Parts: sequence; C-alpha cells; structure tokens
Amino acid sequence: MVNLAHLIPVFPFAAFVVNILFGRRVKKFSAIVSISASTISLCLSIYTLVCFLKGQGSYTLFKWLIFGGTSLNIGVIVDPLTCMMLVVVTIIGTLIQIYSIGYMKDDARFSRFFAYMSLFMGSMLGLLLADNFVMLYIFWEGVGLCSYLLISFWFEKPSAARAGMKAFITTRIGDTGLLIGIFILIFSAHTVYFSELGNLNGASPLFTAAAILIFCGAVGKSAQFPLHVWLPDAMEGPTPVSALIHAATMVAAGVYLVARCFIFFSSHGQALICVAYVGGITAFFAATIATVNNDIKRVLAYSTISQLGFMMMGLGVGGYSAGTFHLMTHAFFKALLFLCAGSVIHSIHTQDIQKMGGVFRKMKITGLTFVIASLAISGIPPFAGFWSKDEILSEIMRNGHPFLFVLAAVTSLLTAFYMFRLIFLVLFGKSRSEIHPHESPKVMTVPLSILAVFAIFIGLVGSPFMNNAFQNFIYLGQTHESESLKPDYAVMGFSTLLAVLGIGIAYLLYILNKNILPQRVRQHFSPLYNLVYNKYYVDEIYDFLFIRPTMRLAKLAFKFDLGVIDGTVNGVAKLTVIFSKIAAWIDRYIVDGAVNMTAKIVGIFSLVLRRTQTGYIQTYLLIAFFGLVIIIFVKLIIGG
Amino acid sequence: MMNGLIQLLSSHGISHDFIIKASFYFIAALTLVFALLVVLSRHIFHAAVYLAVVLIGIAGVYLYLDAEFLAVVQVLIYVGAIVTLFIFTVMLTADTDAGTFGGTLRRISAGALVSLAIFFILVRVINMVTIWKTAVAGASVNLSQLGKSLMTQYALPFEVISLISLAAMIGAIVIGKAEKR
Amino acid sequence: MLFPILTCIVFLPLAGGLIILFTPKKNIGLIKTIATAVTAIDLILSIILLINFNYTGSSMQFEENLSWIPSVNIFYHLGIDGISIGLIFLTTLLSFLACVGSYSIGIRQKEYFFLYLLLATGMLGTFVALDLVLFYVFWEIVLVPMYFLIGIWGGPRKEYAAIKFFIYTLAGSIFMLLGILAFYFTSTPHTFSILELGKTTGALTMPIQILIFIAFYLGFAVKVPVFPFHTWLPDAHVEAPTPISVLLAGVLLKMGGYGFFRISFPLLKEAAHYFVLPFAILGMINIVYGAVVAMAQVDFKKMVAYSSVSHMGFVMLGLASMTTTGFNGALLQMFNHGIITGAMFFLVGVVYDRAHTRDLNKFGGLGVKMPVYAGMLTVFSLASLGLPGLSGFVSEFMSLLGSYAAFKIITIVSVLGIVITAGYFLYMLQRVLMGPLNEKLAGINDINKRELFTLIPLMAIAILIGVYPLAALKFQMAAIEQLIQKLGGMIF
Amino acid sequence: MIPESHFLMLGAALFSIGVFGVFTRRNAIGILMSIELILNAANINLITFSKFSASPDGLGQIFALFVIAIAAASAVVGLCLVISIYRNSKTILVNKINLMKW
Repeated sequence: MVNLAHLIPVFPFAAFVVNILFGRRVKKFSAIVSISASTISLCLSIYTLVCFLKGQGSYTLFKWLIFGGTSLNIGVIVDPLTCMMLVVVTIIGTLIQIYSIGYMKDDARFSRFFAYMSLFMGSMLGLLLADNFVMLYIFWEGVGLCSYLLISFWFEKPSAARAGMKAFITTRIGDTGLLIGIFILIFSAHTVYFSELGNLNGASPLFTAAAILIFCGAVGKSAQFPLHVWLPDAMEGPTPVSALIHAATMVAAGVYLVARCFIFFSSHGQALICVAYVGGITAFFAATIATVNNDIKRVLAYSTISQLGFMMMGLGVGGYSAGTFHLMTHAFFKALLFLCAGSVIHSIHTQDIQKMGGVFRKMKITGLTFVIASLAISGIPPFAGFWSKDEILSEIMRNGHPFLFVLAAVTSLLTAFYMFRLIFLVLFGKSRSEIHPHESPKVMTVPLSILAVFAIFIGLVGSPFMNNAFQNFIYLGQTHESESLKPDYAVMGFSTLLAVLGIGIAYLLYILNKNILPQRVRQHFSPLYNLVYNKYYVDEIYDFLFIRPTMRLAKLAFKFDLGVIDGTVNGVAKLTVIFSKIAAWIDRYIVDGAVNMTAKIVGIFSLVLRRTQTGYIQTYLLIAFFGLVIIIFVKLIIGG
Repeated sequence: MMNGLIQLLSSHGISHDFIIKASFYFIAALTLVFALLVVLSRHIFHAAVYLAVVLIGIAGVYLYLDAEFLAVVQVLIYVGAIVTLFIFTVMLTADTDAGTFGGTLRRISAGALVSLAIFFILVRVINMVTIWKTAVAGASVNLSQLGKSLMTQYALPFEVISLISLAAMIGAIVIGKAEKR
Repeated sequence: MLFPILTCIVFLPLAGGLIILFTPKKNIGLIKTIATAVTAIDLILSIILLINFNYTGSSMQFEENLSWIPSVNIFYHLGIDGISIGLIFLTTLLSFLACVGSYSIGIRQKEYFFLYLLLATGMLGTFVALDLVLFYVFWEIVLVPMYFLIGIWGGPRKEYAAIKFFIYTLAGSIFMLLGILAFYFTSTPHTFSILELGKTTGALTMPIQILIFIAFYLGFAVKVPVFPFHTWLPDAHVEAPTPISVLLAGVLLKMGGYGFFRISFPLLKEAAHYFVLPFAILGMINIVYGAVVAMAQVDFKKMVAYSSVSHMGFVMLGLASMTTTGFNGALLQMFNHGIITGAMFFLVGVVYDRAHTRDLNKFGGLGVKMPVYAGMLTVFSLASLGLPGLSGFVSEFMSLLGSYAAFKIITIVSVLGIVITAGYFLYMLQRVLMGPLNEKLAGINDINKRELFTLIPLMAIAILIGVYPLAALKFQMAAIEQLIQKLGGMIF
Repeated sequence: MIPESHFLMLGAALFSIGVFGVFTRRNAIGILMSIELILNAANINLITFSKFSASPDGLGQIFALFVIAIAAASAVVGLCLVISIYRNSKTILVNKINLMKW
C-alpha cells in the first residue's frame, strides 16, 4: 500500500501551471485539464481514505528548512479529520468546476479562471495535508492568494478589485496572529509538528496566548466576528468561486485548524471557551443581518458566517465530532445553495431578491434543489443539517452552557426564517419585475442534483441509524471520553420545532399577506431595522477606525519624512550655503582687507620713501653716507 | 730743504722746536680756512682759486712729513695742471646762475651734520688707534730710494697708471668732441 | 586555486570598459555587444565559482594575497566565504540583466556603458576585498560612476538627487575611513587585513570598540539605509534611469548590510553586543516607517524605493537577533531583496518607457492590455510582500523568527509592518492593473522579448528559493555558524 | 716734533670739508673740487703713515703718487663730462640735471 497522499496537491498545481502557460491557446480545453486533475485528486483521496482504514499513518518526505539547531522536515499527515476533509473538498471541487464550465462559458479569461481554480484546489489540499504549522501557514497564505485572485477576477469592476484587496488584507491581519502564535510555539515549545502538540500539557499562560493567536488566524480565515467584513464583499467574485471558496472549503479551513489542534486547545481551557463564545456571537450576529439583506448572494454569505459560528461554537464547547460533522454537512448544502443561487442569477442576471419571484415555475430542478438545500440548512429531520446541528445543540446542552444554548436556538430559528424568506421571495409568489427565468443548461443542473442527493443522505452517516459511523471514524484511535453517543431525543424534538416555527413565520410574513406585514414591521422597529440593514455599520466603523487613519498616518508620515528629515537635510544644505556666504564675506572683508591693508601700508611707506628720490645726486650721496655713519656709529658703540 | 729753512730761523734766537710747531699749525689752519672757502664761496671762480691755495698749503704740510718730492709733485701737478683745468672749465661754462652755492637750508644743515659726524668718527678712530704710539719716527725717505723702488718693486702699478692716464686722455677727447649732427 | 578567478571577476568589467573607450562613439551596436559579453562572461565565472564552492568549509576560499603597499602593510587580499558568495552571484546576475536592460538608453551610450562597467567593478570588488583599505577603495569607486549615471541620464531633478546621493554616502564613508585608520593603529602588528583583525579583537578596550563601531555604523547605515539616513534613497531612485536604479537597489544597498556582516560584527564583538537593542529598534522603525510612508506614495518608483527601506529593516532586525536563524534570514533577505526589488524596478521601467509617467493614479486596468506584464507584476509584488511559496517569505520568516528569540515586542510590531506592506502593494496593484482601462493608455503594448528576458531568470530564482530555500541556505550555513560561534550568539 | 695725530686730524678735517662740499655744492665743478679735496686728505694720511710707521721704502709716498695720478685722470674725465652736460642742457647746476629722476 504505497503512500500516494503527497501526490494529491501535485495534480492541481500541475493543472494550474498548464493552464497559466498555455491558457490562451488551450482555451476551452483548460476546463477539462483542471477537472481531470481534481478528479484524479478525488480518486487519490479516496484511495488514501481506504489506506488509512487499513492503518496507513502519516509520513515525512524531505528536509525543507534548517533553523539553527532544529531542521524542518516536510511531511504528510493522514488521520481521520484529513481524510474526511480531503474527500469532501475534492468532491465539491470537482462538481463546482463542472458547474462553472456552464457558468463561465462566455468569459474572456476562461482559461485563467480554471488556472486559478486548480491553484486553489492545490493549495487547499496542501493545507489539509500539511503536518506542521509552517507548511500549513504557507498553503494558508496560498489559499488566501487564490481567494484574492478569484474575488477580483473581473477586475474591470473597481468594486471587485477593492473587495479582493479587502479580503486579502483582512485575512492577512488574522494570519499575522497565526504567525506570532507559530513563533511562540517554535520558540517556547520547540515544536512545530501537529503530532507533538499533544504532549504540551503544561497549561502555561504563554501557550494559552499562542492558542488564542492561532484561533485569531482562524477568525480571519473563517470570517468570524471581528474579521468577517470581507466575506460579504467577496460575493463580487463569480458564483462558483463563492460556492467553492467562500462557502465550502476555504472558510472551513479556520474550523479545520481549530479541529486540527483541538488537543492543544482543549488542554488550555480558556482558549476553548473563547472559541465557543466568538462562535456563538458570530452565529447570532450574522443571522440577524441575513434576515434583512436583499442581495441573494450576501444573504447566503451571512448564513455561511452564521453556520461557521455554529461550528466554532460546537468545537468550543468540546464537541469535536459535532463540530467536524457539521463542517462536512454544511460544506455540501451550502455549496448547493450557492450553485442554485448562481444558476438563478445566471438566468435572470440580477442578484436583488426584491426584483425576483415565481422562479420555481420556470426553473424546476434549480427550484427543487434550492428547497432541499434550505430544508437541510434549517435542520428539518431527514436532511443532513438536522443531524449535525442537533449534535451541536446537544453538545452545548450536555456541557452546560445555558447562555450559548439560547443563542444557538435563536440562531437556528433565524436560520430557518431567512432561508425560507429567501425561498418564498425568489421561488414562489408573482415575479416583481419583468424577469424571464429559463432553466440552466444540463452541465449546471447535473452537479446541482448530485449535491442535492448528498445534502439529503450525508446526514445519515452520523445519525444513530448508522450507529454514529462518522463519530467513531473521527475518533478512530483516539480516546474519546467527552461525547456520549446516545441520541438526545429532547434536543432533537426541540430543534425540529424551532425549524418549523421559523418556516411558519417566514410563510406568514412573505406569502400570506405579501408585503403588508414586512412594511409594518419595518416602520415599527425602523431604528433597529436600519441598524441591522446596514450591517451594524461595521464596515463604516472599520473604515473610520482603521483604514482612514492609516491613510492619514501614511500621508502624515510622508509629509514628516519630506518635511522633517528631508527638511533637515535641505536645512543642513541651506545652513552650509549660509555658512559659505558668511565665510565668503569674512574672506572678502577681513582676509582680503588684511591683504589690502598691507598693500596700503606698503603704499604709504613707499610714498615716504619716494620723496627721497629727489633727483639730486647729493641727496643720494647724503643718504649713503648717512647709512655709513650709522653703521660705523653702531659698530663703535657695540664694538667698544 | 726743510732743515735748511729751520736752521735759518733758529739762528734768530727762536727755539728750533717751537718754530716748527708754530709754522705747522699756521699752515694747517690756513689750509682749513681756504678749504672752507672753496666749499662755501658763492662764485665758482673764487672757489677755484681758493682750491689752488689749499693745495699749496697741503704741499707745505708734506714738507713737514719729510716728503719733499711729493710736495713738489703736488704743487706741480695738482696746482699747475688740475686747478688750471678747473679754471678753464669754469670759464667755458660761465653759468649765469647766481648763487652757485645754496640750495635749501635744510639740505645744507643735513650735509653739515653728516660731515661733522664723519669728522667726529674719524677723530674718535684716530684717538682709539694705538699702534702708532709705539712707532718710532721713521727715517726720511730719500728720492733715489723712492725712484728705485718705483721702477723695480712697483713697476706694474707704474705701468697701470700710465694706461689709466692714456685712457683718461682718450676719454676726455671723445667726450669733449662736439657730436656730429 | 591557480587561476585567479576572483581578480578576473572583479576586473573583467573594467577591462571591458576600457575596450569600450576605444570603440568609436557612433558604433553603438558594438558598444552594447561588448558590455553584454563582458557581463555575461562575468556571470558565467561567478556560476563556476558557485559550483566549486564547498559549503562545509567556513574559512575563506579562492584567496588571493599579494602585497600592495608593503611600507604601510596593505595587501591586495581577496577571498570569499559563505557570506559573500551569494552577493557576488547576485551582483553579476543583476549587472548582466541590467546591462541587457540598458539597451533603451538613448543618449551618450559610450560614456554610459563605460561608467556602467566601472560601477560593476566597484561593486564586485567591495564584496571580495578582505583588506580594509582595498574595501574602502572599491567602496569609493562605486560612488563616482553612480553620481554621473544619475546626474547625466537621470530624470528631471537629477542633479539634486545625484549630489545628495554623493554627499550623503561620502559623509558616511569618511567616518568609515576613520574607523579603518583606528583599526590600523590599535592593531599591534599594524595590519589592515580583516582576517588578522578578526583574530586579535580581544585587545581593543570597550570604549575604543564602541567608537570604531559607531564610525563604521555611520558609513554602513547610510548605505543600508537605516531610518534617519534614508532620504537619499527615494530621490536617487526616482531620478536614476531604470537599469541604474535596479543596480542601486539590487546591490548598493547590500554593501551596507555586507559591511555589518564582514567588518562591524566579527571584528567588534563586544560593541556589537552593546548595540544590539538600538539595532533592533532601528530595524523595527525601518520596517514600519518605510511601509507606512510607502502607503502614501503616488510615484511608483518612490513607493518601491520606500519598500526597499522597509525590507532592509528585516536585515537590521535579523542582525540584531544574534541567532543563527536571524543571521541566515538577514543574509538571505539581502539576496532575495536584491532579486525581487531588481525585478520590480525593471517592471516600473517597462511601464515608464511606455506611459512616460510614474504617477500611480494615471494607470488603470493595464491587466487587460498587458496580461503577461500583469502576471509578472503580480508575482513580484506578492513575492515582495512576503507571500509564502516565494523567496520573500522565507527570509522574512527566518529574520522574524530569529529576532523573536531576542526581542518579543519588537518582532510583534514588525509583524504588523508586514500587514501594511501587504496593504500598499495590493493598493498599488489595484491602481495599476485593475479598475477601468485608462483611455490615455489604450495604445499600450505588452512587455517585449528583451524586457521579458531580464525578468524570467529573476522569477525563476524567486520561485526556486521560495519552494526549496535550502538551495540558497546551504551556501551560507557554515559561515553564519562560525560567525555566531565567534560572536557567542545563540545557536537557536 | 709734531705728534703724528695732528696730521691725521688735519686729514680728517679736510676730508669732512670735502664731503660737506660734495653734499652742498650745487655746481658740478664745485663738487669735483670737493672730490679733489677728499683725495688730498687721503694723501695726507698716506704720507703721515709712511713717515711714522716703519714701512721700509716709503711705500706711502709711492702710493700717494699713484693717487695723484689717478686724481688727475678723474678730474680730466669729470670736467669733460661737465662740459658736455653744459653743452647739452646749458646748465651744470646739479639740481637741474635730473634726467635720471623717475
């Protein structure tokens, strides 16, 4: 059973290189190249899953970097979490790439799109396989890069360019947290490898800080509360991108990271609680915004943030398997939701749900899959969402977090409400503007139906009917003491009730009395409504708090640089010029003066002497003799 | 010749020694006075005549120094030739300018001052020099001895002097000749 | 080594320059071929050097030692070890590529190429000289041609920039000369050779060491450039013609850093330890201040110049850490920065030649018209903002890691500097490549073969070091280890 | 006998009068006369020394002869010069002859 796990990311990278270099010539063919690459990766990951079941562990490859004493070897980690994620990511990736053939058919830079898609697949798979923090960080940034490239794919639109930049910088801020966390680990814990994280049981505050910093990286990537602003704007990118990156895989990387170092987090309690609360707040906060938003993709984006918050909450309360299970199921039905939204937008070319209505009649398959996905996400029993969300709710209850439980309950209620608000506004009722929806081509609807099948049945994997196969699989080999696997019927009933309640309210508001009630609600709670509608003005606050001051600081620094330092330099230059003037003046009047003075003296002196040149010989003789006399006289006096 | 004259006088009862001294001082004073006159006289012609007198006085002094030949030569050449030459020149250049002597008082006083200073220095030097004190009054030099040494030991200077005189003569003729236009 | 390879490398350009002096002025083609041939041979020689350089040995290799001025005990002493091998290769590579890039120079080609080759000799000499006087001579040789190159072929404010550059560096180098003389007189057998001085450093008392260190610091700090002395860099870069600013950023900035590695730290051990904290703080200021000011730039070249200030801050930080990782990171950062910023200036040159303006707001949407150029610019911008997988990240990561061991707060602040770096580079990318196409630039054509030729090798190296950093690290490992042992730093 | 210093005094006096004459005389001929005086003063000294010192063969007197000869020559030349000056500029007053004056 030779290890092929490390080849998984290689194929997408190869596809990327092929598409980038020969993109223009190969045009349509590039889609085939990247899809074949991801299918190969899919088979390899299934193969790795099979090997893993037969007991194939992780292994190291070669030395990559040397820090002084310790050397850093690259290796591949193969454990239940990775295999599960590998399979999920490759399945969804392939399906979405097939889907985007239809979606991006008439785009000028078709080949470049697929190049970026396979680059993303490569780095995402690399991230999953990395066995140490440094490699994880490298692919982590790689994935961030792809999201930047794909968000600003249609860079003619300035808004797309800005969104891309915003995404990259916000995630980058999170990444610096992760980087500092890695430094702490490397320096104080002398270890970088995930496998060695287990034995760091000493609960020193430094490690807790490291854990929180690593979580801060996850917050950036998975768009949790403080750093979530970039995800809604990321909807500027093409819909398959949003589906793949901003719903299923990349944003899940944050949750994956927390799950990966779950042992490390659990040994430092405070970090875990902090994860739980951040997750809870994000879930509730995002859900409220989703209820009022009018752009179909932004609603789904906020729902993703909310669901991610849900997963974080699951992990936070210690429900390792609950969190990861929800991560898997969510990936499927959220991707499906985005693709449905994509095909709707593809046919009616608008994203504003106010203008839509009655789409179901024309787009049967998309409509049906859309409904299935919404049922799944709201947590209606047979569908996937129910099982994973129920797991999380029971975990929260069991680990005794009353406040979190209330938060989770309200969030799941709101989730059901805004999903079905979407369903009723988009699919049913009369179309509010002259739109003429038409069913998307086969190449788009087939992946939709496959994903719909997954959305229905994937939940059963973790359900009691298949005696919790997923949970056992996740915990294979590790001792799992926290989670009791007996189904908690009370919680199940309660969550189903919440879901049905949500759907009912939505039905009441949007179908029965059309738009009377919503208007009245809006007027009644108008201040609250505006606050929520404007996304709690978070963007504006950030802009005001961070972006504008940095720009002002930058200008100030530049002026300072010009004024003060250049000023001093030019000042010094002017000073020297002044000095030189003074020196010149001195030189002219004093030094020169002295010279002229001596000249004058000599002049005066010579005038005196001139008078002796009278022209009479006698005076000359007189002077000569006078000299003689003086000399003799002196000689006589001195000679003595 | 000097001793003969002295004998003549001493016979008249004046002591031999006194006579010599008195006569010498008389001649010396005479010379000095006329020398001053040469320098100070207003008319150049008078100056020339006074010069002749001074030169004769000096000849007299030579006699006291037992240098009879020189006295004669002095009188012969100096007075006879040179002074007459001066007088010719004076005649030729009968400068009408009155008051040949003069010039500003300042110049005279400066000149006087310098010459007096020189005189005092010379006097000082004479008194200082002591070697003469020991010297004994040497024997007088007779003429034949003078002639022999002139011809034998000092033949070279003698020839040089003749050359100089010749040169002077030619020079005088060349300068004196009227320039051709 | 019987064949004096180092002397050849150093003086070959000069020989080429002299030949150019004899070629007729009109025959520009010949001049260009000579210059390119000379720099190409130089590059091949340095590659030969790389091949048979043995990594394990930390002592000087390819040493050449002839007495130059016996009366004052000055030797013509050349030699390279792990520290200078990378910089030599960088210099020969950049001078070859910049020479190819200089084909677009329009006026007075003959003087240009002569001065260019003279500059190349000066730069190479500085990196191989092991005698302080020889080092100082080469250090000064670099100044004169650079002054003329900026002063004659520069942009609008060229005289100001050239004079400012010249006087700034000269002022610094005078202090350096004082330091050299101080070394000469304090060393017992009165020697200038860096190796001997290295052995006898024990003798110097602390205050003398501090004085000499400060003297050398002034000389090198102007070149690096470190915070208060950096204002010559943006002016010199903005006004210098493209190939010259490539060399200026690619190599001249490294001479300062190299000076610290070769002279200041090994020879003045205690003083180095004494000044470690101010070094770190200055490094931090350089990074953050450089990044912040770069954010506010409108002129493309000035922005890249300030980014060099910020990147060289990592060198200072790495040096301050006194750890093998920090030193390795600093040295590698110098090499990587040379490659990346050299390429960035080429790219700026490409756009400047076509649009005749460097104002970032005047560009827009070039990505559509110049796809290959857009790809190149994106790759190099990402490399310079330290994206993992490209060379920038490796050296920054190691410097930060090394300096983290010594100074925790300073490193954390510097890491924030990286975010700002990402900010202004993406802001630049957005203004240049993205957004609606600026109609004035409609007729712009993509990057041509020659410019591409100058960029491909640099990109290849950047990616190679990014993916497999040991390729570059293995050269300098032994030398850094030995230096750290001598300094008594941590083998972390 | 007359002490030797008196003769020297006489010579000195004559010399200084001659010098005084040279300084103050405005007439060229006057100056030449004064020069003759100076030369004679020198002669007196010479002869005095030849008489009072132990010079064997009247060296002083021979020397005096030579001086007289030269004096004569110089006087001749001087006078001719004076005559030619007179012919040129009609005056022999020294303060008028100042062609050399700058």
